[in-house]
Amino acid sequence: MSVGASWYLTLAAVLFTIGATGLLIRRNVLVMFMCVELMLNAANLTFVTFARSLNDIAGQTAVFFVLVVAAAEVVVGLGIIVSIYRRRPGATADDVHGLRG
Amino acid sequence: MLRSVFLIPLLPLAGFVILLATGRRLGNPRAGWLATLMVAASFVVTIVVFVGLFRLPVTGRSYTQTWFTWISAGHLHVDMGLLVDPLSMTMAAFVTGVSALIHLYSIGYMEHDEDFSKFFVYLNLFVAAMLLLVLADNFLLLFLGWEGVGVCSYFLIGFWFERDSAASAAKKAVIFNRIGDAAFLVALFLIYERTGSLEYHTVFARLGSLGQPSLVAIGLLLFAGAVGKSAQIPLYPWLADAMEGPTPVSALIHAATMVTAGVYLMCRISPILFRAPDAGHVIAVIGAVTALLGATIACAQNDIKKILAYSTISQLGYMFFAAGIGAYDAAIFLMLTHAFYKALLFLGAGSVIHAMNDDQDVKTMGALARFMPITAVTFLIGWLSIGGVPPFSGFWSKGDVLLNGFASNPALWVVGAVTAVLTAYYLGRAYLLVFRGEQRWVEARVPGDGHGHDGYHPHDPSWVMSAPLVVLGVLSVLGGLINLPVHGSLDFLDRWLSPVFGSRLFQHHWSVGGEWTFALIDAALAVLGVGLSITLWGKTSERPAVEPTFLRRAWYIDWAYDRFIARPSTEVAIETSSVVEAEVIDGAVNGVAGLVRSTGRQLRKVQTGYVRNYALGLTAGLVLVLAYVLTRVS
Amino acid sequence: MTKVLAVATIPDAITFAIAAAICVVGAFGVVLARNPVHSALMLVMTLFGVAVLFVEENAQFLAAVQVIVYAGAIVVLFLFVIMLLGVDRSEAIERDPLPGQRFIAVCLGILGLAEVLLLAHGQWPRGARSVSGAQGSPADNVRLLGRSVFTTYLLAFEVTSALLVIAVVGAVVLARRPRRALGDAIPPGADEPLDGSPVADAGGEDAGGEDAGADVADVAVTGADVAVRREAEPQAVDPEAIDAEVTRP
Amino acid sequence: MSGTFPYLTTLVLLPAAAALLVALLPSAQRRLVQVLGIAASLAVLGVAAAATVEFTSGDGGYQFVSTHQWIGAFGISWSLGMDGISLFLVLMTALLFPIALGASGGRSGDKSFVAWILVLEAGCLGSFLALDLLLFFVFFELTLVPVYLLIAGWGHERRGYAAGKFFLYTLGASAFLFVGILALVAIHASQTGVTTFDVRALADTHLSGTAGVLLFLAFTAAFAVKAPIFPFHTWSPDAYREAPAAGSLLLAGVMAKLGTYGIIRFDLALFPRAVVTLAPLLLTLGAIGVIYGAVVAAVERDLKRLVAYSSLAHLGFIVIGAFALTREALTGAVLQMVNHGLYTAALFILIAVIYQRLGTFSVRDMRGLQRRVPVLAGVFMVVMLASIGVPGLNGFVGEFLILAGTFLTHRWWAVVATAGVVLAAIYLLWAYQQAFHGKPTVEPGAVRDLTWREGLVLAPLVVLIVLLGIFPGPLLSRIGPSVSQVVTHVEVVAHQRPPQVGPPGVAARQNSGTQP
Repeated sequence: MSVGASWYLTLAAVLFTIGATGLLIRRNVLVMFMCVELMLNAANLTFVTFARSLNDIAGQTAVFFVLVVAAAEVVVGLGIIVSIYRRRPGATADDVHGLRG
Repeated sequence: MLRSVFLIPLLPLAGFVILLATGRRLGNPRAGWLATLMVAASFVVTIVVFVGLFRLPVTGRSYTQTWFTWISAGHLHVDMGLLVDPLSMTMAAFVTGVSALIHLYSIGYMEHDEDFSKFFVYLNLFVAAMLLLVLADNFLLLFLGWEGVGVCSYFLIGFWFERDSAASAAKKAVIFNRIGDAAFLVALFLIYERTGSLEYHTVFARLGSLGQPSLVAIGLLLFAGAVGKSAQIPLYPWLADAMEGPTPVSALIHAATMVTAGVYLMCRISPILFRAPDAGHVIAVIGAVTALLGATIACAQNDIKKILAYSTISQLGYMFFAAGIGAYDAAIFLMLTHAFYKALLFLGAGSVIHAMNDDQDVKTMGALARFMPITAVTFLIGWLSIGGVPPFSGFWSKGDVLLNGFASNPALWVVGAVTAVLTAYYLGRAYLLVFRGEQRWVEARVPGDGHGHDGYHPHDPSWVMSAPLVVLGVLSVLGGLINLPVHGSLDFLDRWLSPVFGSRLFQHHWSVGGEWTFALIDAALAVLGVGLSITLWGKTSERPAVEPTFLRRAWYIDWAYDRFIARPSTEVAIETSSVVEAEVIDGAVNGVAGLVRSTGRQLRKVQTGYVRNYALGLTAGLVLVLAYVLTRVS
Repeated sequence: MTKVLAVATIPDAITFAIAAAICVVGAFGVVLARNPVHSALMLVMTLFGVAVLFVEENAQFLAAVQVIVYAGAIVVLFLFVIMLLGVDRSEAIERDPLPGQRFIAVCLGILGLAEVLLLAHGQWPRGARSVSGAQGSPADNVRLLGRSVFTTYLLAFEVTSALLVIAVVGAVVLARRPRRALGDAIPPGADEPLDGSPVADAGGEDAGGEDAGADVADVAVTGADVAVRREAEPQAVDPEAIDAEVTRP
Repeated sequence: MSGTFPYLTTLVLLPAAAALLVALLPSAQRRLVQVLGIAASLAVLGVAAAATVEFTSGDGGYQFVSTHQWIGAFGISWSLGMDGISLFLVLMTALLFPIALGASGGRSGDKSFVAWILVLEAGCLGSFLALDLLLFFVFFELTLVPVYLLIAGWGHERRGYAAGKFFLYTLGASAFLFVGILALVAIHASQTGVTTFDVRALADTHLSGTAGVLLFLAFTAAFAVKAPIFPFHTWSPDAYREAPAAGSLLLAGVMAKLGTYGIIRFDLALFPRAVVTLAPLLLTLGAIGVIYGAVVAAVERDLKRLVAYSSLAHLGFIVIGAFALTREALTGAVLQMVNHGLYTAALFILIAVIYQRLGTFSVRDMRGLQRRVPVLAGVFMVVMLASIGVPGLNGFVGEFLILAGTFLTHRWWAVVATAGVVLAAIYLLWAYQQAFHGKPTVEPGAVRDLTWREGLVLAPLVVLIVLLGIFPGPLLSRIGPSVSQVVTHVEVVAHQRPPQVGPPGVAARQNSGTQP
C-alpha cells in the first residue's frame, strides 16, 4: 500500500470542499473566515504534494507566500470584522447587506 | 439717360434706410415728406429713363444694367441686374407715379398716428421692392421683389398690430401668398432645369427646345404664384382681410400695384404662355370666373373697403382673363387705368372713413356729398370709370379686354359682360349709399370736433389728401387717351409695348363697324349697371332686398377654408405634436431608456447584499467551469 | 526523489491515515461547531494534521511555520477577536435564513468534489519535473527554500512585503475608532502621527526585507499581527487611552 | 496660401490653451475671467479671419494642411486641413463663440462656464478641420462633455433630464461611428497593407456594396443624431429648451453643423456608392424633417422648442442638399449651414433677451411686445424673415440653391420640401403674432428694449444676415470648387462615368432639336 500523491490530493480536495461548503452555510463571520483558512490549507497541501511528486522546491515557496498572504488577509479581515462588530454587536454575515441593489 | 435706371429702386431704398435710422427723429410730418420726395424723385428718374428708352429705335428698346453677380453655384448664375424695356418702364412709371401720390396722401391720412415715421419706412421699402420686381432682368430677382412686396404688405396690413384682426389678416395674407410662392419656386426650378438659366432673355431664347408639358407646367406654376399675389381663385380670401391695413396701403398695395404684380408676371412670361396655349386657357377661365365671383360678392358687402377689395379681385380677374387669352396689352392697359380709378376710389373711401371716425359701414353713412364735395366728385368719377361709362378710362380699357375676349371665346365674353354690369352696379350702390340718400348719422354738436365720439363732422380733407384725389380723378377721366382703339395712330400703349409682346399678341382685327358695335354694347352694359343701381338704391327710403346672405358671406368660401382646411390641418398639427412627436418618436427614445431602467431594476434584485449568496454564485461558477473542462477533457 | 515516493512504507501510510482523519474531523468540526471557539480549536486540529502531512512530504520548514504562524498566531488571533468581541455565543445552525442556501451549498460542494476527482482520472501530477530546482534532502529543505525565495522569487517576496505593509495600514485604519470621543476638540491634523507611524514601520521593514534571512518573513507576519493587536487592544479596552495618546502631541 | 503660419493648429490649440488658463485663474477674478474668455475667442476669430484672407479661392483642395504623427503604430496623425466646405463653418464657429460669451451676461464671469465654452470651441474647430478620422472622432466626442456640463450646470428647470438625454443619445449614436471608423480602416488596411486614418487615403478604399452601405449607415447614424435628422431629433427640443442661451446658440448654431458637415465631408467622400444607393432614403428623411419640423413647430408655444423644431426643418433642407448630389444643392447646403448658424444664433439670443425681461419662453405669456420693445421686435422680425427664407436675406440663397439643385436630380423631393417654405411662414408668423402683436400686457417702461451691449452682440449677426442675402458671392466662389470636387468624386466613383459638364437643360435641348 503506497501513499501516492493522489491520496494527498484527494484529501486536499475534500478539505477544500468542506471549507467551501462551510463558508456557504455558516453565518458567523469568524467561522466563515476559518473556513477560508481551511481552503487555503487545502491549497497548501496540494502545493506541497506537487512539490514532492514533481521534485520541485517552487511548490513549497508558493506555500510560503500563501501563508504570508493568509496572514495579511486575516489581519485585514479581522480588522473589518472588528469594525463591523463595533458598530453592530453580534452581527452575522447576513446582517451586513448594505450593498443590496 | 438709361444708365440712371439704378436710381429708380435705389432712391426709395435709400429713403427706407434713412428713415430707418432717423425716422423717429425726423418725426411727423418731415419723415413723410422725405419718403414722398424719394418716391417722387424716383418717378422723375423713371421719366428720364423712359424718355431715354423712347429715343431708341423700336427694335432696340431693351437695355440691361448688371450690378453684380448675386448667386453663382454649379451652372446656376444669377445677376443683380435691371432690365429696361417698354413693359418694365411702363410698370415703373405707373408704380412710382401712383406711389408718389399715395405717399402724399398718407402724410395727411396718417398724421395722427403714433407710428407715423414707421409707416413711411415700410412704404418706401415697399416701393423699392416693387420697382425691383418690375425692373428685374431675371426670374430670381423678380422673386426677390415679389417676396419683398409680400413682406411689406405683411407689415402694412398689420400696421395696427394691436388690433388682433389686423395681425391675423397680415398673417393670412402672407400664408396665402406663400402658397403661391411655393408654386412660383417650383416653376423657377423647372425653368432652371429645362433651360439652365433664370435670366429672361436666355430662358426665352431656349424655349424652343422645351416640350409642351414643360411649358404648360411652367406657365401654370407661375400662374399659381400670381394667383396668390393677385388674389385669384382659389387664393383670394386674404385680400378682403387685408383691408385691415390703413387705407393708403389698401390703395397702393392692394389695389394699384402689388396685386397687379401677378398680371405683370403673366405679361412678362408671354413667350412661355404663347407657346403653351393650354396654360393660357386655364388662366383666362380662372380670371373670368374670379372677375364674376368678385363682382357678385362686392354687390352685397357693407364695408366700403371690402366692396373695393372684392372689386379689385374682380378687376384683377379681368386682367388675367386678358393675359390668358394673349391680349397682354389690354391687360396692361386695364392695369394702368385700374390703378388710377381704384386708387382714387380707395383714397376717396379713406377720406370718407377719416371723416366718419373710422367707421366703414356704408349703411351708416349717406348724404355725404353735401359735406365733402371734392371727395364725392372724385368718387363719382371713379365709379363711372370703373363702371365703363364712356368716355372715362375704364370704358376704353375694359372695352379692349371684352373685345379681345369675344374674339377668343364668346362664353368668357358673356361672363365678362355680366361682370361689367355688376361692376357698374355695386359701385353705384356704394356711391349712392355713401354720398346720396338720407343722412344716417348724427352731426357733431360742436362743429370742428370731428374726432369726438358724440357725433360726426364730415369735411373734405386737407390739400395733401385732396390733391392726389384730384390728380387721380383727372387720370381716371383721361387715362383712356393713352390707348384709343384707333389702330396705327392713337393706340400709343399698344405700339409702345409691341417690342415686348410682338407677334405673340392675340390680335383679332375687327372691322371698324365691329368695333363700334362692341363699343356700343359696352356702353349699354355700363349704363345698364348704373341704371340698375340708381333704380334700386337711388331712392332715399326704400331698402331693396338684393343682398342675399350667401353673397354677404362671400359664397361661404372663407368659412369653407376655415372648416375644411385650416381647422383640420390645425388638428393634424396638434395630433402630430402630441401623438407622433411626444408618444411615438420621443416615446421610442424614452422607451429604450425605460427598458434599460426596468431591466436594471429587475437585475438589481440579484444583488441581495448577502455575501454568502455571492459566494454561492462564485461556487456555482466554479462548478460550471469545472464541468465545462470535464466535457472538454473527456 | 522518485525513490522517496517509491519506497512509501506502511508507517507512512498509517501516518497519512491518522493525519488525514484528524484533518477531516477537524474540518467538519470547524464547519459544524455551534460555538466559534470550538470551531477555532477544531481549526487548530486540522492545521496540526496538515503540518504532519507537510513533514511527511519533506516540507519540514513549512510544517514548522504552519504550527507557529497558523496555529500559534492566526488562530490565537481568531480566538482573541472572538473573546474580545464577545461573540462566542452559539450560532443557531439548525436552519439557514437564506432559502435554499444550505441545500445548494452542499450540493455544489459534492458536485465540485466529484468533478475534481473525475477530472483527475487517478493521474494527478503531470508536467515537467524540477523546473525551478530540486527539492533535495530533508536536511537541505530550509536552505533550498531560502534560496528559492530570495533568488527566483525575490520580486514576489518584495511585493509580499508591500502587501504586508498595506495590510498593516489597512488594519490600523479599520480598527481606528470611527468617531473620536474628543473629535471636536482635536485639530484636524492632530491624529497624523498615529496614521504615520505604521508607514514609518513599513519603510523600516521594506529596507530590512532585502538582506534578512528566511525568518524575516515570519517576523514580518508576526509583526503585522502585533501591530494589529497593538492597535486593536487599547481602543477596544479603553477608548480614553488612545484618545490620551492622540492628544499628547 | 502660405505655409508659414500654422493657422489651423493655432485655431484648435488657442481656445484649448485659453480654457486651461481660465481654469487656473482664481474663481473670484470674475472680471478677468470674462475679459480673458472673450479676448481668447476674439483672438480665435482673428486667426480664422486671417486664414480666410489667406485662403486661395479657386482651389478646391485642402489648404493649410498640417500633419504631425500622433500614434504612429496605428497610422493616426494630427492632421488638419481646410477647404471651401470647412472654411466658412470655421469662420462662423469662430464668430459665434465670442457672441455666445457676450450673450451670456453675468455667466461669462463664471470660470468653469468660460473654460468649458472654450473647450467646446476647440472641439468644434477641431472637428471641422480634422482630416484624420480618429482625430475627428476625438474632437467630435470632445464636444459632448462641455455641452453636457453647460446644460446640466447652467440650464433651466429640467436641465438634468435634457442633459442626460442629449449626452446618452448622441454618445450612443457615436458608438456606431467609432465602429464604422475602425471597420473602414481595417478594410483599407487589408486591401493596401497600410493602416491609416487619413480621410484622403481612405477615400480610395474599394468597398463592396453591402460593406459600403453598412459603413455608411454607421457613420450616418452618428451624424443624423448630432444634426439632428428626423426621426433622431427628440433630444434637441429638450436640450435646446433647457440649455442656457449660449448653450442653445452653440448647439443649434455650431454643433448641429457637425452632423451635416460629417455627412458632406465623410459620407460623400468615403462611401459614394452607398450614398447614391441610399440617397432617396436620406432625402426622404430630410423632406419629412422639413415638413414634420414645421408642423410640430406650428403648435409649439415655447419659443426655444419652436426654434428647435424649426432647426429640424432647416437641417432637413441641408440634408436634402447634401444628398441631391448636384453642385448647386451641395453648395447651397454648405452655405445654408453657415446661414442657419447665423440666424438661429440670433434667434436664441433674442429669445434669451425676452426671457431675461419676462422670465418666460412661452408665447402665451407674451403679448403686444412690439409696442413696448420696438427695436427688439424689429430685429426679431428681420431674423425671423431670414429664417422663413425671404429673398434678400441670407436664408433664401441657401434654400434656393438646395431646392433648385435637388430639383435637377430628385424632382419630387424638392417639391415636397418647397412646401416647407409655406409652413415655415405659418409657424414663425404665428409665434410672432402671439408674442409681439396684440394689445400689450406689460406696462410701458416695465420692459427695457435692447441695450447697447445686446445690440453689439446682435449687430454682427444681423449685418451678416442682410449682407449674405445680397452678396453671397464671396462665399459661393470659395465653396464652389471644393463642392465640385466632392460631387465629381461621387459621380466618378459611384456611376463609373465622367462628371457631367454641361449645364442643366442641355440634354433636354439636344433631345428636342432645334433652337428658336
